[in-house]
Amino acid sequence: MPTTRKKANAPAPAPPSERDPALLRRIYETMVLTRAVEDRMVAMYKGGDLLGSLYTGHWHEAISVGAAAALRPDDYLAPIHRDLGAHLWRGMEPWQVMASFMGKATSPTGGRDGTLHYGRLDLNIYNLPSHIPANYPVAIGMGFAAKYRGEDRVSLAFCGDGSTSRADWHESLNIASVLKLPCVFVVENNQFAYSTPLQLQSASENFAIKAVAYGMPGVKVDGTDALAVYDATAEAVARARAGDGPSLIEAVTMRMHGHAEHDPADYVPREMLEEWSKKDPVELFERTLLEAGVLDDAAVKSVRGQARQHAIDARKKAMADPMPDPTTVEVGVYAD
Amino acid sequence: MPTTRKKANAPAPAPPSERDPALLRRIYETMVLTRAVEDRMVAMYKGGDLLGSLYTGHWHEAISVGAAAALRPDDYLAPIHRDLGAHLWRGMEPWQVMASFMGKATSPTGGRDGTLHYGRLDLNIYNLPSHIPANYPVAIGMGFAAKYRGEDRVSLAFCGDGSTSRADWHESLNIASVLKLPCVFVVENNQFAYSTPLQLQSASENFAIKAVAYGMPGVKVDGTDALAVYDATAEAVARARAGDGPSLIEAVTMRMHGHAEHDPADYVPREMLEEWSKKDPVELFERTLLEAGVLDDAAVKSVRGQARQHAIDARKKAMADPMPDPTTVEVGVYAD
Amino acid sequence: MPTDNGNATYLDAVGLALEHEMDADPDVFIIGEDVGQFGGAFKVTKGFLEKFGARRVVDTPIAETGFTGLAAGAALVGLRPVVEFQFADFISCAFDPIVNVLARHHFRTGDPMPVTMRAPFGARLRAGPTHSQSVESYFAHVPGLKIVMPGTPEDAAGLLISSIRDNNPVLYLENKYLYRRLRASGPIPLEPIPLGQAKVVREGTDITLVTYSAGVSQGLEVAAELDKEGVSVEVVDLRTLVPLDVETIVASVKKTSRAVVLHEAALRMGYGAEITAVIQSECFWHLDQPVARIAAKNTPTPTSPPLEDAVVPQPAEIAQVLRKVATA
Amino acid sequence: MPTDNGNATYLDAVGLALEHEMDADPDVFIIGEDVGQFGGAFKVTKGFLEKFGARRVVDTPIAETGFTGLAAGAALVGLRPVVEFQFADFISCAFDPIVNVLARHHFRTGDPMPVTMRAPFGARLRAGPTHSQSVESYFAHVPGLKIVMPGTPEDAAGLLISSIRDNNPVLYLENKYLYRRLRASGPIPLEPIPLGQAKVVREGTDITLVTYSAGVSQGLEVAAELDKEGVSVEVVDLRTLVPLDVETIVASVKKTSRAVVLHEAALRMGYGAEITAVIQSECFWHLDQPVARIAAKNTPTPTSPPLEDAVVPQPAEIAQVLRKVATA
Ligand SMILES: Cc1ncc(C[n+]2csc(CCOP(=O)(O)OP(=O)(O)O)c2C)c(N)n1
Ligand SMILES: Cc1ncc(C[n+]2csc(CCOP(=O)(O)OP(=O)(O)O)c2C)c(N)n1
Ligand SMILES: [Mg+2]
Ligand SMILES: [Mg+2]
Repeated sequence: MPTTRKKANAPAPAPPSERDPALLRRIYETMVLTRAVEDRMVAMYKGGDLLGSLYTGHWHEAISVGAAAALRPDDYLAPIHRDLGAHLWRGMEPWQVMASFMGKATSPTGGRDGTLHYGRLDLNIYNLPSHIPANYPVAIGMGFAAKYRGEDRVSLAFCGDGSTSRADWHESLNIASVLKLPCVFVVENNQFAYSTPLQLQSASENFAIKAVAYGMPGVKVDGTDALAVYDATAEAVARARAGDGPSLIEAVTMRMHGHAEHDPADYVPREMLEEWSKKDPVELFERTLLEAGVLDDAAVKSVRGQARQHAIDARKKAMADPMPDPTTVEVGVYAD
Repeated sequence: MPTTRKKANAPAPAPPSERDPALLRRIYETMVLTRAVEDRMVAMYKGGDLLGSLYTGHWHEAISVGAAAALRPDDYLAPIHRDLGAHLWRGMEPWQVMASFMGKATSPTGGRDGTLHYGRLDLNIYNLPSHIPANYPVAIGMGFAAKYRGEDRVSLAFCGDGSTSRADWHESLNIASVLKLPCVFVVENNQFAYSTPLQLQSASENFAIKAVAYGMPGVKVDGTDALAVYDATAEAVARARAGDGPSLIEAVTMRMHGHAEHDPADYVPREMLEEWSKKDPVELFERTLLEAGVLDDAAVKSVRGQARQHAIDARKKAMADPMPDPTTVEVGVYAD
Repeated sequence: MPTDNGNATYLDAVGLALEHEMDADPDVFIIGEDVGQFGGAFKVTKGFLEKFGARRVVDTPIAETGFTGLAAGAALVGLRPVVEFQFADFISCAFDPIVNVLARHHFRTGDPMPVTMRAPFGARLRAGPTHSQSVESYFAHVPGLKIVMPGTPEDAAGLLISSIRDNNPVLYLENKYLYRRLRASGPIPLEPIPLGQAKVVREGTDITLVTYSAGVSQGLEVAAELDKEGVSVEVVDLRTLVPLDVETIVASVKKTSRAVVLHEAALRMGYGAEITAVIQSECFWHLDQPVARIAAKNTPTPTSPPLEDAVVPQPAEIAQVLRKVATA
Repeated sequence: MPTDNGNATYLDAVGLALEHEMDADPDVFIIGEDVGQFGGAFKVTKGFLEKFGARRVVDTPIAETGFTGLAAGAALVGLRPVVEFQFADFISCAFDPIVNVLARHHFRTGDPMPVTMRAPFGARLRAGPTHSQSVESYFAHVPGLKIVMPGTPEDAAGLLISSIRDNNPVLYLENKYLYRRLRASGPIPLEPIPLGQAKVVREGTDITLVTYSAGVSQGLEVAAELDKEGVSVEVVDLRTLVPLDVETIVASVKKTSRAVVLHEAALRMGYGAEITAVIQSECFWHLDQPVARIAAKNTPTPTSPPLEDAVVPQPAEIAQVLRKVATA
């Protein structure tokens, strides 16, 4: 199986101590902020601040931040509803995300769309519709444009395990590989698709191995390990930039909350949650950096404190922001 | 790569001399008839007898007949535009096929549909629309019904190499494998999809290997060898009947005519056609049976003669048949 | 399982009818995403897995094209699939098999195609542009499909029973805003209600309101208000869009001489266009005023409350249009 | 490459306009099945690969969902993709991205989405139920999409240029029956023709025929015949269905007081429904007769000539309806 072979051949990853501490710090800070903002939004959901339901990415932080960190700011990103971390890495403001879940005029869509639909093209991020994984064909199109223009930009698309069953996923990987597009496809395997467990979703050995059907490399990594995700993405990105075509990455984690906050998820075996609760990506990375001496307890304390305060301030602003003006709702159905 | 491994482990196929001569004879006769009918229809196309274009299956005879022969009459079949042989094996009358290409009232659809759309459900054959491979989801549905009812019927679907790029193909193989449906998927790799060569269609090593993405066995066979196709299909059918789920078979051949008769196919390298012209599946199988003593020259002569006459008589009848009555065209849009 | 306590919701009614048909016919099964253990996104099939087992309550991968085509194949060989789309918005992913496989097959071949497609649709839940669509107009042009859109719990049950027993592909659209807001008065009769029969749900003399789905309860409330002003509104609930009960519409409009069509879908090429075209052709000489259409604005459905409320028809607008046309 | 010899066909006109825009703007590219070496199923892009290279003339695998979404992504970051569907029937496989990605994106985000989708559609070629569809009604309800359906070689060129330059997703539907049957009189002006402007292609006084695409030449022929009988028909060519040029339609109908709508698509929820609804609402007090709709029967398009001819509108039927409405 190419995927295991591939992993076997891969060089041992550089120890944290030998990596750029500024980068490690920024990855850590973004993961902490992601967690703080989502925890705050869960409270807001329970408190009735939000319009509809809330999708969170608990235990996806190492994937969304680790992968985004391996890209350049001008690379294209097509995240999903678990990837707040990738948005924050790119500079999305937490209050904008909250404003989106509240339908405020200040949300990136001005309240026309809402909830998880807040991607900002000015940050080279695609704002996806509900249909999954509609961001896949769009992502290969952004990669196509980069290649068309002779730029060395790369396009990275996330999706979930369940999304691999769909038309968009298959047709996108096939086209991208045939046209050798500079794309990276990341499957966030969090064990469930809404209530559907893996064995009702796919009969393949894993998701990485599906790369064989498209003649591209596929690799499976620990999605709770930010550096493992970073390294796998960096390798795939280098390949894409060099003009060698797309790669598939399966990052394995667990969906620790319901599909969305309205979902008690009692279909998830309790033992499974207990097992995975020991693998909190934020804590794991924090420990790694403490052990590597990149962080000390004081630094951890201040990062966590700042993140908490940032989330509180973001809520204040979002709450205070106005709702949109309905009189212009018919404007802008068509572009000039 | 599982597919080669699989072939390596497979037992050596039984020599023709050790097989049921009646079965071999019937396969041969059906392949010869298929060729005779299609050659006749090519003449009809050139002579202006037909309504639109004509799709033929030259060099697909060993696949369509070999695979169909490995099924029971009550197994479900979902053929495509290269599979006249499968229809004839099931008992479709050549004149009905000609009537379909002429829009006659006597075609299986009464002239409502035409050309290649002549499948008869009374022969457990699905009549597909133009969209490829729309027969794939339908085929898994027929397999689903068999399993639902506890019957040991199998459902077999054909498609071309180009059809593997589409939504229907991916979603069908994935669902069939997850639900362990009694299905056999046959990809007729004839090197082209209309004008599109393989390397612009898929970047995978071959088509059989795509089975890995669905966790099902995949095998690649010589599509010009009727017995190789028969054996691979028989193995897949046995697996499906036993409740062990679907399999994928790639049968390699060449599209010796244009996509349809209107297409001069000057995009096909001449050398390629010359190479493949040496691998006429009908002649190859004829030689095999002569060498095995299953046939002698007299038998060959009479089989070929009868097929020729059958095609001539079929044309006579189809030509003489009436066009449909337009007065009832609005009847039957809805079933009672 | 849903139980009929005498005031079942619209949601309960759908579940009760589905259970009834699965009890009655072993060839009926339900297939879709998360319909099993989870009981469906809106809980219509809650308890079905326990009662009927995984053979007849089939969870699928996320593959709308694939499982809709699967249903077609199963129906062709004698089963009666009921397909659940998690949200009607996602039926777009099955547009191809619905239009080219399910809808055309009987005309092409004479084979029956008994597939019922259930989909929760509609706005007013702040769910935004890709979770709030009214999808009937995507399909109403397609020959071979039937389209059913109940506006009451009683009709939801009776029409689902008929849809499942019908030998054609039926698009059965459930207004998810009504799911827990509408309740039956009394036990739900689990009897088939024939497809293609509209119903005069309120008699009136001044003007005819032709509507369906959520428009029915909405229209009845407004009609009651207008009655106090002395405007007598007759409300016609189409119940089935295809086939369309032209007779009932025409009879009402010939009586009142004025007509307004109401739906939640966007105006342009909403089904109101077809209804209006039919009325003006069949009742031209009886009409005292042009037929008016009340519909959502020609925009996607926005998420934010003030925006969504500005796009989707509100009672005040409905009352105003009815008043204007009735008294002009 | 197509050359303008002074009597270019409808097909040549499409190719000339596409080449013109690819010459003018390096961000314009064509993508689809067999558009390269083969030059497309109908040969619209014959010679394009040689002239523009594989970078801008992109052959794709058979994957309508995928390459339509690809076009959306490329457009979002500044390119101007022209997507070719081999037959309009296959656009059903891209319905989801067209409706949920391309059409809604600008309203949701404010980003432009300049994608032109070319598709050969229509009947009368004995191609049967899944190779002859008129697809405009599948999309006309969808906010955010423009729909262009030229009826002459000149319009085919000018409207394609405008479609490619438009910052919105445009569905540009080519009537394949006209490809080699219609010829321009004189060289084709390669100038943009604004979208959303209908054109009175024949002046008349007794009745207005509102039509588009193949209905234009068909209608003009019939109008010429009726003229001999003393029936003066004004023919309005919509050219663009969305946005709809209501003014031109209304002005004509107010002048003639009678209107007939003609299209090749099936009657129920054909675009004639919307046009009829608009006319009866805008011109109610001017109408001497109800608006009549001439359209295909509500069946799939059959293959066999006698059946297809019975389903698709024929000149005799068109003449008869115009005569009846004009003289009633
Ligand atoms: C085409 C389509 N079908 C169904 C849905 C409803 N839906 C939303 S998310 C989801 C599960 C997605 O699972 P997965 O891809 O694993 O992502 P996860 O939510 O687990 O991160 C489903 C079924 C959808 N959004 N789009
Ligand atoms: C969804 C869809 N897109 C495009 C077409 C047009 N088309 C018909 S056959 C064909 C090529 C099919 O190639 P392949 O699957 O290899 O089968 P082959 O004809 O080579 O046997 C194409 C593109 C179609 N029928 N359906
Ligand atoms: Mg998941
Ligand atoms: Mg092929």
